[in-house]
Amino acid sequence: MTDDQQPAADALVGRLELSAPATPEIMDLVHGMIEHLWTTHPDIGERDRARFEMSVIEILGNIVEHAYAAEETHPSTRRFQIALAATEDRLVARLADNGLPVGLDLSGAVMPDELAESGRGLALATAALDDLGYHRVGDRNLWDLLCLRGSSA
Amino acid sequence: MTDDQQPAADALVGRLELSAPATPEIMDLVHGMIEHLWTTHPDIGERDRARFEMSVIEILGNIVEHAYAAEETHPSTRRFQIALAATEDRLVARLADNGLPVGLDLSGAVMPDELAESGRGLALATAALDDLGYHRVGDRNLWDLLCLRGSSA
Amino acid sequence: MIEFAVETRDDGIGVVTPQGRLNMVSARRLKEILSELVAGGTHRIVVDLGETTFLDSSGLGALIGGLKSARQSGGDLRIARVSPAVMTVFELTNLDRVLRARDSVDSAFDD
Amino acid sequence: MIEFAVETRDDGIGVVTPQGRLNMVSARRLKEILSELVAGGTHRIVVDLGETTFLDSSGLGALIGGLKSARQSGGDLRIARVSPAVMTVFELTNLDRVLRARDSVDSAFDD
Ligand SMILES: Nc1ncnc2c1ncn2[C@@H]1O[C@H](COP(=O)(O)OP(=O)(O)O)[C@@H](O)[C@H]1O
Ligand SMILES: Nc1ncnc2c1ncn2[C@@H]1O[C@H](COP(=O)(O)OP(=O)(O)O)[C@@H](O)[C@H]1O
Repeated sequence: MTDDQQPAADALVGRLELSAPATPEIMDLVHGMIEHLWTTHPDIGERDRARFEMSVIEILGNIVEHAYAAEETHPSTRRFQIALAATEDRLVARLADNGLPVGLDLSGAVMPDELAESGRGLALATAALDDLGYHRVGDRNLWDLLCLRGSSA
Repeated sequence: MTDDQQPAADALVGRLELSAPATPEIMDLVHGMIEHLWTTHPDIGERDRARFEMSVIEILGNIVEHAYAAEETHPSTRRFQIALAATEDRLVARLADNGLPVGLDLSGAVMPDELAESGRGLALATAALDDLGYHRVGDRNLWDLLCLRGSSA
Repeated sequence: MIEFAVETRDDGIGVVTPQGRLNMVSARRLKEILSELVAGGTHRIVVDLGETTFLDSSGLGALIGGLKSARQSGGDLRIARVSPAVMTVFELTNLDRVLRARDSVDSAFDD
Repeated sequence: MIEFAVETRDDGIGVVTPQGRLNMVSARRLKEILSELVAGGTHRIVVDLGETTFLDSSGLGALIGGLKSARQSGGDLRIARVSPAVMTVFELTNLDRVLRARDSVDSAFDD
């Protein structure tokens, strides 16, 4: 984990922020946001694009699938926020949701058995990112994703 | 103008909200948000879709083109917010920007000469919507767009 | 996202097909394409709107600009295959009379 | 947005081509398509990833699910035409060994 006191994604110039219902259907719109980021930053390399997009979608997919499962809230009140930004040396995303606190040890995210059909999301995001941070702040979960551009992660 | 004390777009359940730089390139992402609204509300009629999407894009286009023209802010600090929502009887949008106050009389928005190449945006949005409201609140412009579903506007 | 297919037919008529959304960004490109056609001697132009999924006032402006320069050169600009959604925009601006929608590209210059 | 092209060739091999993004939503449909193919007697399947612009862990899960049921029926599932972006996901999960990428659909069952 690096923690270098850089501003979070939701404080960066040029950031894109979306707030929307936490539903599977929203995925395509978030892919569209990421595509917009590539349009406005044509110099970002293909590997950085691939690992950033995949990690964002994994973390969002987990929110949609797991953050509300045991809760008794009405689906219409389940919302998430996402902020995305690119700077000269990094790609950052912050995802926030109003779901249950997550009792996970991220450092323990390991790839499951080769023939497992699920359970790879967090391990994949951890392997692809330079840093994945999780914090519970108030009644919200915050996920901070960092790709250092051109790093070997 | 109707003013029926319904909640604004940014207070409705299921709303989509985006905050982003006010640039021409952002248009496609807003089209994508509107498309997402149609995906999640397949029962909205074609004419309502057409007049709502066109009006949102006109008002956003004006923000991008006119709200900052005379100002000395750096382009990177020019941001807008958009909230979109559909209910059983209406489509609503609220756009907000940090540009200059607009000195416009919306009721005076009339179609220009047939062969004019510009100047139709506000008249078109006014004709297509059931209500278009403008307010200056603090240092922001707020535009409230209303389509009553199935109305003859 | 938009693409423009541009073709000059044997009878000298230019056919421009905007594929996607005609908004503020893409209207600029349509305006350039129409100017270049007219400047290059193609004075009769059909804009095939059959693959245009969205049109706003800047798209209308580009069409009117093309219409004027085509007419100034003794030609004309016609539109064809307009979808109901796009037709709404012509009707709301009363431009359905200035730019009458034709059913097909082939018949657009029949009258 | 995604489309799936599904085809059973003369030699009995099923070819599934996901066109677009394989994420949480579309992976469910891929899983169903693969199950139906195997249930219908097609035990050798090539998934042509040449038009797949995105893949995540749920897409991987659907492929592994298809691989297992194909093998249980005495067949196999192979992947072909993997782009560099999608290859990254196989490498990060070490699944590039379980699902070795083939250069073409036609040669996917040559060995
Ligand atoms: N946002 C979240 N909220 C609650 N639980 C989570 C969240 N993300 C992951 N988890 C838990 O961690 C487990 C592993 O997640 P992951 O590696 O993404 O695989 P999968 O989603 O396929 O199960 C999940 O099954 C879930 O129990
Ligand atoms: N958001 C805005 N901020 C400042 N001025 C505006 C705004 N929207 C419209 N205007 C003014 O109103 C005029 C008419 O706008 P419109 O009808 O949309 O046509 P056009 O944008 O083609 O000029 C603009 O030229 C501009 O001077």
